[in-house]
Amino acid sequence: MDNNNEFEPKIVAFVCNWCTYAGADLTGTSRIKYATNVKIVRFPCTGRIDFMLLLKAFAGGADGIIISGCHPNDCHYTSGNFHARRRWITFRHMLEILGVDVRRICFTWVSAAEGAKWADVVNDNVANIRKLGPYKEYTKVAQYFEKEAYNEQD
Amino acid sequence: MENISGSITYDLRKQTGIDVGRCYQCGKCSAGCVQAEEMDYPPNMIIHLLQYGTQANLDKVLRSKSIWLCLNCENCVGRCPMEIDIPSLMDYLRERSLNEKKQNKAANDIIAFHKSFLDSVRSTGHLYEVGLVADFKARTLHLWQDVKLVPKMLSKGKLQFFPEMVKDMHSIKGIFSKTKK
Amino acid sequence: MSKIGVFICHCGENISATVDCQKVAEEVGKVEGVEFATDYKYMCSDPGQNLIKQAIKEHHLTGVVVGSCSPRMHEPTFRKTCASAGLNPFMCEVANLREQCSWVHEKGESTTEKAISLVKMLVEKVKKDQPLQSIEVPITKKALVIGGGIAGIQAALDIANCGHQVILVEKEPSIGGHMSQLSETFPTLDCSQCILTPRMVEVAQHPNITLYTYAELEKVEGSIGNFDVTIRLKAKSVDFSKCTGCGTCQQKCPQKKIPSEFNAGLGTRTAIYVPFPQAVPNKPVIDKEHCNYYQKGKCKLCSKVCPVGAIEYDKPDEFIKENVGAIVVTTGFNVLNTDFFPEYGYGKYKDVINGLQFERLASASGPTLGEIRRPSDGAIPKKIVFIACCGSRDPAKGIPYCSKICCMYTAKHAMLYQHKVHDGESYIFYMDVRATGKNYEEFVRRAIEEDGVKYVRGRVARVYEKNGKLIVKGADTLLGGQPVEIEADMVVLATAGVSNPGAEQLAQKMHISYDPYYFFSEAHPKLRPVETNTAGIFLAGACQSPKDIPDTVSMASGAAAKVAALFSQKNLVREPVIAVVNRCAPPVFSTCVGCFMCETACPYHAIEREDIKDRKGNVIKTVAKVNPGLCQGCGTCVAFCRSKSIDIQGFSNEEMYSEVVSLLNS
Amino acid sequence: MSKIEEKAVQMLGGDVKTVLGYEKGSKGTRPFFCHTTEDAAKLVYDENASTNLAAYLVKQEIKDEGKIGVCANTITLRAIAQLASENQIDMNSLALFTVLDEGKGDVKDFASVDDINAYLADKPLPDSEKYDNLDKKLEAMTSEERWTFWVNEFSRCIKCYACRAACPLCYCTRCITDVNRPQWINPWPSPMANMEWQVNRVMHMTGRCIGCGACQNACPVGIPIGYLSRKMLVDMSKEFGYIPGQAMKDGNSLSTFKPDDQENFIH
Amino acid sequence: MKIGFYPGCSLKGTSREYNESVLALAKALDIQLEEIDDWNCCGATAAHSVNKELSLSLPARVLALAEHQGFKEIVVPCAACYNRLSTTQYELAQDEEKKKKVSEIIGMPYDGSVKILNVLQMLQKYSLDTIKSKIVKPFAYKVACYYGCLLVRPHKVLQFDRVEDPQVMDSMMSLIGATPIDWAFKTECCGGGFTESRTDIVAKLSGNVMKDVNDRGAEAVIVACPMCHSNLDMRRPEIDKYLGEDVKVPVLYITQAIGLALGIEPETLGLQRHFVKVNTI
Repeated sequence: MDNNNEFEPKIVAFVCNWCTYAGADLTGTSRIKYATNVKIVRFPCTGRIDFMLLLKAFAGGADGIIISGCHPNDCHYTSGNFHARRRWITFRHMLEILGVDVRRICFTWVSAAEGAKWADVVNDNVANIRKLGPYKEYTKVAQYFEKEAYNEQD
Repeated sequence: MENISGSITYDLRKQTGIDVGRCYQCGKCSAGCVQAEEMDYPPNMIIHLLQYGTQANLDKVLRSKSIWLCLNCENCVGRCPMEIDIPSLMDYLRERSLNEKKQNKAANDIIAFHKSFLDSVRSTGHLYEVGLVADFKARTLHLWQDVKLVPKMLSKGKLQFFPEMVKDMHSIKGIFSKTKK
Repeated sequence: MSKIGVFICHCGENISATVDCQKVAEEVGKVEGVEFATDYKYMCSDPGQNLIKQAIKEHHLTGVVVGSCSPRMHEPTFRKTCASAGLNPFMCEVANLREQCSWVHEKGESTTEKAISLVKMLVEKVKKDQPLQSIEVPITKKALVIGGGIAGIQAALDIANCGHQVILVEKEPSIGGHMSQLSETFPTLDCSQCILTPRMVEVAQHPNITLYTYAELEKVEGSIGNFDVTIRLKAKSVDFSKCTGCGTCQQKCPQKKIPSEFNAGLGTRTAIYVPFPQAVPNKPVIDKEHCNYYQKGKCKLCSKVCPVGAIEYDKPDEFIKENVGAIVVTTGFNVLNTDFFPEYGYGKYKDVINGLQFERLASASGPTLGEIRRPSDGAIPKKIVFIACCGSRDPAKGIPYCSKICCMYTAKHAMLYQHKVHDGESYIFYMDVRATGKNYEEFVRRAIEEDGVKYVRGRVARVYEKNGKLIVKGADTLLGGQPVEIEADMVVLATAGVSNPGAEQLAQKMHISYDPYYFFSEAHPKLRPVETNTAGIFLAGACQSPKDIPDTVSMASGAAAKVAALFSQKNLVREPVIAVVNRCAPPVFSTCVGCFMCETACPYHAIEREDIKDRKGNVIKTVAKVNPGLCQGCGTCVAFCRSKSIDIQGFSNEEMYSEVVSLLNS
Repeated sequence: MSKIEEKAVQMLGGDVKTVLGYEKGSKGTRPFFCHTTEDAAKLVYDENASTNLAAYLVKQEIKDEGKIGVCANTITLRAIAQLASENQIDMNSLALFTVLDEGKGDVKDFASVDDINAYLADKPLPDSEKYDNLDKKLEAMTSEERWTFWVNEFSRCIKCYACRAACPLCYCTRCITDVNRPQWINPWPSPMANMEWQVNRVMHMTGRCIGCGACQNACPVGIPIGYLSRKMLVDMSKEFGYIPGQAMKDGNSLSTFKPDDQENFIH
Repeated sequence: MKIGFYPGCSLKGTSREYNESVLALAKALDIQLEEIDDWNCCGATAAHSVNKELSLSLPARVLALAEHQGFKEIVVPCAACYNRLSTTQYELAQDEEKKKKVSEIIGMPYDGSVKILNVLQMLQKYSLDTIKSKIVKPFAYKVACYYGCLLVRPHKVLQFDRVEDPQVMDSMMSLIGATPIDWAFKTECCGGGFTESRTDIVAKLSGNVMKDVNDRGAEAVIVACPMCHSNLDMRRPEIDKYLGEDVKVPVLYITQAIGLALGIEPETLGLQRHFVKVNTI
């Protein structure tokens, strides 16, 4: 896995505290190994995940994003994941219209019992994003002028 | 050590996709095996020997009668709680036993039959039974076996004297040469 | 300017084996705003916690980040630590360096790198953290127990005896559960009903217990301390206030051939029935599927013969609402249906039965009054074979786990058989004998040594019938896997224990998690075995995994103790992770524009409308307000609010934003 | 006396202080606040009465005037219905009416959002054809091509927020662009910040946009932002099964859900 | 629609009566069978016993031929061939690498799209109802349906009937008026390919099968596999010797049994070729 000349994608995972975060903990307690590229940000619920955070992740140089929460009907908050699902249907369409590469966003459900599934999700994604390569198109636009502006600011 | 490449169990898994470590020795395979009595090691013991992952035990297996007595009737895998594919494992072990020239003497007839069978296919593309039987007898010197059978088969029109050849023998030859070990 | 302390835990070697903890501390130490950074072998240990307390005092820390195991494990621990050193507990964050880093990656640069950025991420979060105050909510001191088996009975009695009200709901017409079906119980062989029925009566008579039989949970709303539950009372077709339980209706009922659930199909019952003689309550209900009147529209014999006119046919199901502070789930288990094993001929051969059926044969209250007679012809089997692990430890056709109870009850079955059929021969095909309870191993040895039960180590391949005998083809792996063939008169399958049908739906109703086999999941496998991940809902008995009576009873008492502990508090202290609508100085008052779309987004109806009035009391504007008692902190409203006027404490926009930014910049 | 004048006079006679409608101006028909019965004669209503009057109705100073009569065109009706469902307009403080067949027909009153929706049921969204060409063009593009297209478009944006000002449904007390903790969107114009602003605007509009195209017409540099809102309006109403341009009762497409929403993209 | 036909070697030799009866039956039920041109041996037990690659390549060639000759489906009466072809198709579908390698070995493209049917599946699919209508002489016998190994196992590959206590043949026999008995050796092995090499084992295993048949008073054994047939029929002397009794129960191919019920001449069905005499009157 540690192939140096290979491109190591940056992937951010937005997960809910009750299912996927617990599931990812289970992956650990079961000692299942996966790639180091994915870093988890913990939310109370997928319903909490603001679409702007996804844009910010890409702008910040993320090559891929994983969004994961409880399976439908299993939401700790009854319906947070249903609201999230609506949001992603809408947002995904928005991005498609704008030509953002939606293949780089992986939506999935991973329950607290699916430690093994989490490992697969991560590894498949890393492999996937590796194929797609770094998300230059986005970061190029993000950095254009932004950087200078930052500097002016401080 | 199961994961160390080069280790026997690892190679087994790599070659056949079968992980003998999964077996917890319930014995259901042997219980249902019609050949278990004939075998020197019933199926569950074959697996158990392999679980050690030692060369000594692997040799025991490769030199055993069992691997040649297995009829591939698939009863074992059909009932195995861990779905360990013993029949394919047996195929692999037989092949390996031949390649390493470790086949059990008692299995000579069986091996001879397989060889004659394949020779027939190699030379005609079909199984030419008369030829097969003749060739088999020649190999094993069981000259008198089934002599009573032959006239009866003739009378029933079950024997066909001239082999029917595959037209494109070239491709058959190709298959044999390319898969030659 | 924030002064943050960073504490990296080695967790013995759990973390330090693959992560260079010292380097992590050094690297994070360089981050601006980090005042103090160190690593230590066991942060959660006493000296570890003192280390944190000291640092807080010496360096006047404004925030703390601990890099250790999952926050789901020790966040509360470390927050308490901070609190005791005078730092607001919610200024403490935990970076998950074990479950989500050291345990899932190989030793190496990239692993340590990841650890560093995870800690940095939380440092950025702490910078944005606000000191928060915990929330206090009143508790309704009344408990709901779902399932009237031995677990439910024990839990209900224990809670009731602490002086709290208990509602016990049972879906069958009587409480008692599987235990009431058992003959004698290992390892002491005392009669199951003799020890159970007194408890059943106690439940029925206890002043603090309200018993609803033939009832099911319909809906659960609210949360710990204040659940609103709806219970469906299935129509019994019999008015219990009138019924005297005289039993005339059952004698007269023309439908007599219905297989009795209580006798596991070996006996029969009528359509209007009491499941068994010792039932509590001892009054009949009508089983509509089999009742002539409900099916064909005529009969009504029972109402004709009922001396008190208690029969009421067209009464619909009722629904009642109850408010409870805690819920104990004790819905029990079931046995795997044996169609999974055509090779054993269950269902094809009458004399191949499962363990529960054998219990009924051996039970004095059973269809044979305790004599072991085979179902086909009532003959006493002279040779009997027990097959262990039938479905257990069998991922291919059954379930991969060990059902735990089979080894013991099979030994008991063989023993009972030998006691009842002195000239009989019994064989047990087994793989391993798991007899790990107190006096269990001794029990099994007794079966072998004193009662002469023959144990054969190996699994049975198939069972077939020939000349009135059941031919059992097995193997003895201790004889090198040689085939063993036994001509038996009866075969008993120790079928696996599985979750109840409908367990999944029930879990979803209560929002508790469950494992792949629909057993309910405990909050922590070792340290929180009777709690679920949903606060206020507890587990006991075989609904969590198959278990024997002693384990079930102790778990039930454990759950009851948890409930009692919860009820012993005046108020419930809750994490202040809730949404808040901002307020600001006039003339704006709040950036909320009052579109109230959040009302529809909120799963808990926690959004209220607040009129902002001027001095004269005229309404200036109406804005949203979150009811802290109802809000559970999912944050759906936050992500939805267009003007970002709602934010959620502990996962605020600023906190999440800076986490993401830091992750990518580091 | 025209039907509309009659109506206005009758209203002003009652509890209505002002009637908001249209009058003939030097350059075509323009909005007109009629306070007296004398002025009522000036009120006209025809196909040129295109201004969206709803924008006035959310202004506090107008609200303070008490009950107001409104002679609304279709787009105004759409806006009012949506605003009412979002608690921004109190239908009871309005005397809402229109004149059928572009001023030639009878006067029709509206008492509730339902009345309006019923009336709008068979009214298509205005000038759809305007977006068709662009739609075809973009549909034909690859994802990458679309990206470049929009980046170029947005690089022209000067962050004047005319789109926001023109939209009858952009009424937040504090727009997300003014939120600085955190600074979701950088204030200075730049391709990314501009795009982020539009993404927010359109996302905030989904399930609410009435497709009036005011944003499009307002943009001084002519970025086809109206296309974005319209495209989302049409596609999402198909996706979630509501009637485009009509107000949803209880919430909008983002604040509600169906348990069986499609999730073929979730693995 | 014409269906490909792969007789396999046995049907051309020792088991030609199976071939004859299959074709006769197909004709009677007007199912168009067309022999795959230039087919070769599937390699049977021998190949996969000693050379994995060979055991995949030989069947692969047959399947590839079928594809090129434009067959969507092929019928394979011999249970052994059926098993080998199916297994090959399954294994190659699992593993792209292997697939490439094999089609390189056989020197023609292989795609694996052909549907493989055994005789029972063919009858089920095309003529369950027609059979019923065409019965002239119900096959009113007590029969033991013998499936053997290769027809039903491994289930994950063949996906045909139930592994334990299968029913397809039984239901077909009852359809033509026979009474299938419930017996214990339906799917036990007859000794398969050992007929020459270890006749002793065949005698024993087939012996156990025939004993149960006999004990339960069946009047005929119904099979769908040439190996089972020759072991139970041709090896009867050895079987009788092993059992120490003369078992007279004849062994019929299912196609023969159905053929008789449809009134096809015994000779056309090749009944005269059996070693154990079949009384059809």
